[in-house]
Amino acid sequence: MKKLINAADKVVDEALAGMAAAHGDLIKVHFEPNFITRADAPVRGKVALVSGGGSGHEPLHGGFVGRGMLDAACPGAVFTSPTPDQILAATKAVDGGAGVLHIVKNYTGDVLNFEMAADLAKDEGVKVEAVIIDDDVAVQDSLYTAGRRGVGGTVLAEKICGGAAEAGQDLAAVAELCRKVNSNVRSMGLALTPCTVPHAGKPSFTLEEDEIEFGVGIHGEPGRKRIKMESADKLAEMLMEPIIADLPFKSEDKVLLFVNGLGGTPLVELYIVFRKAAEIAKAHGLTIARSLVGPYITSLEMAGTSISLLKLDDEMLRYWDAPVVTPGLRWGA
Amino acid sequence: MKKLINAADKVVDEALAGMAAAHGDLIKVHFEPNFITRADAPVRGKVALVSGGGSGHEPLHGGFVGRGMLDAACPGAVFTSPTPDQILAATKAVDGGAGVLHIVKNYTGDVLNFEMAADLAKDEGVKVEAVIIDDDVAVQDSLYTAGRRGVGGTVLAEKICGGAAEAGQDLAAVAELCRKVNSNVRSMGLALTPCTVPHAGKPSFTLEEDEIEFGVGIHGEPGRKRIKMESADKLAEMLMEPIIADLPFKSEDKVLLFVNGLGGTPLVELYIVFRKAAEIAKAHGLTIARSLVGPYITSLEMAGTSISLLKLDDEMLRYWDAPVVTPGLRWGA
Amino acid sequence: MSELLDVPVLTAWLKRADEMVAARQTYLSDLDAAIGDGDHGANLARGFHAVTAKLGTPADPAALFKTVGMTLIGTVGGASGPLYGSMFVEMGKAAAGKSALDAAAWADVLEAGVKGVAARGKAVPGEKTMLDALTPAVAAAKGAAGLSAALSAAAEAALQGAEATVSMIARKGRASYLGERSAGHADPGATSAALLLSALAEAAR
Amino acid sequence: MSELLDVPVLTAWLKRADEMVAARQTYLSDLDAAIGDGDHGANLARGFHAVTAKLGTPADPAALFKTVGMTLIGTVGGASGPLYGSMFVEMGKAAAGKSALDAAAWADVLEAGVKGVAARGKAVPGEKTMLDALTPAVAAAKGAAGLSAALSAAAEAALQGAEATVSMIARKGRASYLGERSAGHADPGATSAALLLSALAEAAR
Ligand SMILES: Nc1ncnc2c1ncn2[C@@H]1O[C@H](COP(=O)(O)OP(=O)(O)O)[C@@H](O)[C@H]1O
Ligand SMILES: Nc1ncnc2c1ncn2[C@@H]1O[C@H](COP(=O)(O)OP(=O)(O)O)[C@@H](O)[C@H]1O
Ligand SMILES: [Mg+2]
Ligand SMILES: [Mg+2]
Ligand SMILES: [Mg+2]
Ligand SMILES: [Mg+2]
Repeated sequence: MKKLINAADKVVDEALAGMAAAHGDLIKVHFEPNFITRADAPVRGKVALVSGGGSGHEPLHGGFVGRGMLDAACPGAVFTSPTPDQILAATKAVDGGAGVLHIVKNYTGDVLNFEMAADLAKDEGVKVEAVIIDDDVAVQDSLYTAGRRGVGGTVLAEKICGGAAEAGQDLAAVAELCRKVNSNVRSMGLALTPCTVPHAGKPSFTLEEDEIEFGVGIHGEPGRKRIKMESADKLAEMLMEPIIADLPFKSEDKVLLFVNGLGGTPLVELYIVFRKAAEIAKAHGLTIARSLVGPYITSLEMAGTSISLLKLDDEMLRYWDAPVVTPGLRWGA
Repeated sequence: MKKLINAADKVVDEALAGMAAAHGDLIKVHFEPNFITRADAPVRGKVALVSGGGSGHEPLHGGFVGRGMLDAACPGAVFTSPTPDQILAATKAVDGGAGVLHIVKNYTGDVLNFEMAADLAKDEGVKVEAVIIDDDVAVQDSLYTAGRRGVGGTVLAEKICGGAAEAGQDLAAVAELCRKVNSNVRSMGLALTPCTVPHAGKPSFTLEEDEIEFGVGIHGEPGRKRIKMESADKLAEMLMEPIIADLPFKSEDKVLLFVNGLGGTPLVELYIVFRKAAEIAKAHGLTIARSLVGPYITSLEMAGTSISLLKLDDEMLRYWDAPVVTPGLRWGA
Repeated sequence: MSELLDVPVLTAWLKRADEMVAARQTYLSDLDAAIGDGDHGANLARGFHAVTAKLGTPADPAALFKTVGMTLIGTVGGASGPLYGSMFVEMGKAAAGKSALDAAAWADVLEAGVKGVAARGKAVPGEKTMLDALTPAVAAAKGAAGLSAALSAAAEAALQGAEATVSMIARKGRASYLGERSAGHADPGATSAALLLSALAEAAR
Repeated sequence: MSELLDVPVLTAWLKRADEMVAARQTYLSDLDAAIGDGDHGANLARGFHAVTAKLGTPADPAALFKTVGMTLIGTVGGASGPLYGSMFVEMGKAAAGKSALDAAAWADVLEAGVKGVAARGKAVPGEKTMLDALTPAVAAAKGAAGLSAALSAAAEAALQGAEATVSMIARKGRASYLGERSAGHADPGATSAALLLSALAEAAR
């Protein structure tokens, strides 16, 4: 395991220090407990958005803190949900009096820690709502599992809800919008290689030269099944098919197509996947109104991709297009 | 070699098709010969910027086409300079009457192909100037080599000159600015892993678990020397030292610090490197006025990083901050 | 051995737990890598290290359990942080007012803790979680006569419970995403739960 | 064998060159991977494939060389595209007006081509480039009596020149970035130049 680190237990703190040094104009980094807020937090009268999760998914979430997106992010240890004290401190730091929305990826650890933090924040008089993102269609029988995981849809929810909060929507409306995004987005991913958590020092699984993990999450865990490697076009089909089958859409719907890199896959390959995914979407009568291509929700250096498809309405479209000024996503200002 | 591709000889064309599908609002992709122009090219009366080089360095250059940066990019085969006909066609397509600046990374192939294209374009009555970027301090005795390579500084030159061209500067002024950026920027990189060119099907070199290539370029080639792996802090020092030694700066100078990812290195590690590089710059009395962190000039899936340091003046600062609207770099609009 | 669990014995327990978790950190993380995300060992090592650092000299078992619970919640993260944290917090509530616990009191306290885990995790036994070690441990503690027997029986039952998770298909936590692929591997949380209860049996010996 | 290089023989040369480059594509790229970027084989394979596809039936050697040069320039890219391209373009200029080339004319034409490479690449022999194969080939061609001898001698000299690059430290092209690490490997461009000249000797046999 060769990594540009100094020590496994310093990875998160030192990366946060680097973020502070690089993006002091946009964000403020707090230590002990660790959280990142936008530089001008709290914004009076604005609903605040807080998210978080394990580190190692960068730019998610810390890179999405800033005007038009998150007010705060809570980074846990690598691939480990943050603790309630981080979330509580972040929640209090960004509450501008209009309440705080917790955007939580559906993993047991994230859900439990955010739940505890929300209870504590409410005890301290902060209005908190939580929305769980669970867009991963790789998880099939959600009755017999912890439910679908939150993956690529999280990025889209954070952006769109950030736009709505910035526009002055109230807590109930932003939370409702977040649920709407979540129920209109579906995602699925695959890994060509494993990744290595610094603490573990070795890859989380091994794959032969002709094997891939299909239906992976973002924590270096094995996927739903191990299959033989296929062409990019075939793999794009295999990801798009269950997504489209699951997403209640009709012909002529406008969609946002998001081809995400898991970390180790170069952009040139992501564009090859995008090309085919767009073709498939069009063949289903969908109009690709917006697109996003790149490593936005990653699994350290894992090679692989995930595809997310979001059915847009005018409200989502408007807030997707709204200005955003964060280290990881920026336009319109 | 597991890659999300369909066939080695379709990689570039299919990725270009993906870029066209994803970014039709910003860019236009032309085939046979292959080149990318901004969607509204040619812009009447504006100096046009054309760059290009082998594919596999994305987002460079195609991802930097758009308002405020490049007018056109010419992608060659993976790691292979484009041919003169591509460059000629791109040059003619974006010439808005105010002349065209070729921004060329200093590799024999790039220089020769751009040179031939410039000669042909001049024959056809287009005003062309070329500036060679050669910022890589890993190349020491430039007398006995093809000269220093163009690496990270290219991104900064393209952004800053794009800003100046957009602001209406004339060809001589934009070319002069480009030379100024080039003479004020120094870069150096290292690789933790090799990368695999699709056509070759195997890594360009092999490294032991405790070895790295120090002083690498961006074409998967071996570096200046092979050394033992070190901590992130030590490696940041080893990169910063020759950069600072070579850059004529004085205390209190404002700099732009750019920590680039070569493709396979996650953002969390780049921030750890940024943190230390910023510390070192500050210890030399430099003020980090601007920063850039991320995979902007890559070597396919190679793990590693390069650091670039640009000494800024007010003109460079102004055009760095100017709006840019490209798939790969975007702010201010 | 003493017939009561008092603050010194409980303190010894947590020190022993810290040592044992540190020694098996890689093992626990490897179990987690197979069916989860490979951090369980690191999570608990971080947590119990913080526990021994923070423990100080609590007034009674209730205060001790509360400190342990809050420290785990504040340092572990992941699923196991809130779960083990809730367990100790609930044990603290159940131990309120007692300066030491006899066998029966300990069984009640443990039961309250395990109920806390089940409530927090919305889980039942058979879903391949720490509950598959903890639930049989409560039953064993209740059925034993005397503290020494209760602690040994609980540790042994937890170990068997953890071993029984190998054949289970996970229904809770991230291992559940693997569906049938989760079978054939011991659950890391059940394994660490058994470890904690053997640490107690050892510390009280 | 014929004592003149005319369009049919030159056409046969380029077909043979295409075959030989295709067969050694991996070898040439491997040489390039060691001290460059590993694309030399793919570059030339693409180029000579395009050449044979585009060649058609040129009127005379000059037209043929020009088509070859322009096609290589338009399809190869990298350093070798403009270099080999310039070589053939210059050969075309030197062959102007001749319907076929005898030994002396060929030596002059080749010399003009090699000067084109040197001018384009601003290189001299000894810098570990294709010139280290091409320059001795010109000398050998000039010194030989008769076309057959000239072609064999040129091919042989090119091969020896390519072999001699192994011990050289590169001063031009991307291999130069390796400094002393470039020694111990044959230069890919010199190797491909030798290959092209053996293809000619074979085709004219
Ligand atoms: N809902 C649940 N109820 C009870 N225990 C659970 C639940 N979900 C997970 N666990 C336990 O947590 C363990 C995983 O802990 P850990 O690896 O530290 O957290 P994470 O899964 O967030 O990485 C599992 O092995 C399991 O025993
Ligand atoms: N300045 C130069 N003059 C002559 N030949 C050169 C020069 N630079 C490079 N070459 C030749 O080009 C070869 C490399 O070609 P190729 O791999 O196709 O291009 P690139 O180096 O751009 O990848 C080298 O082996 C060398 O023989
Ligand atoms: Mg975890
Ligand atoms: Mg090349
Ligand atoms: Mg885990
Ligand atoms: Mg090459």
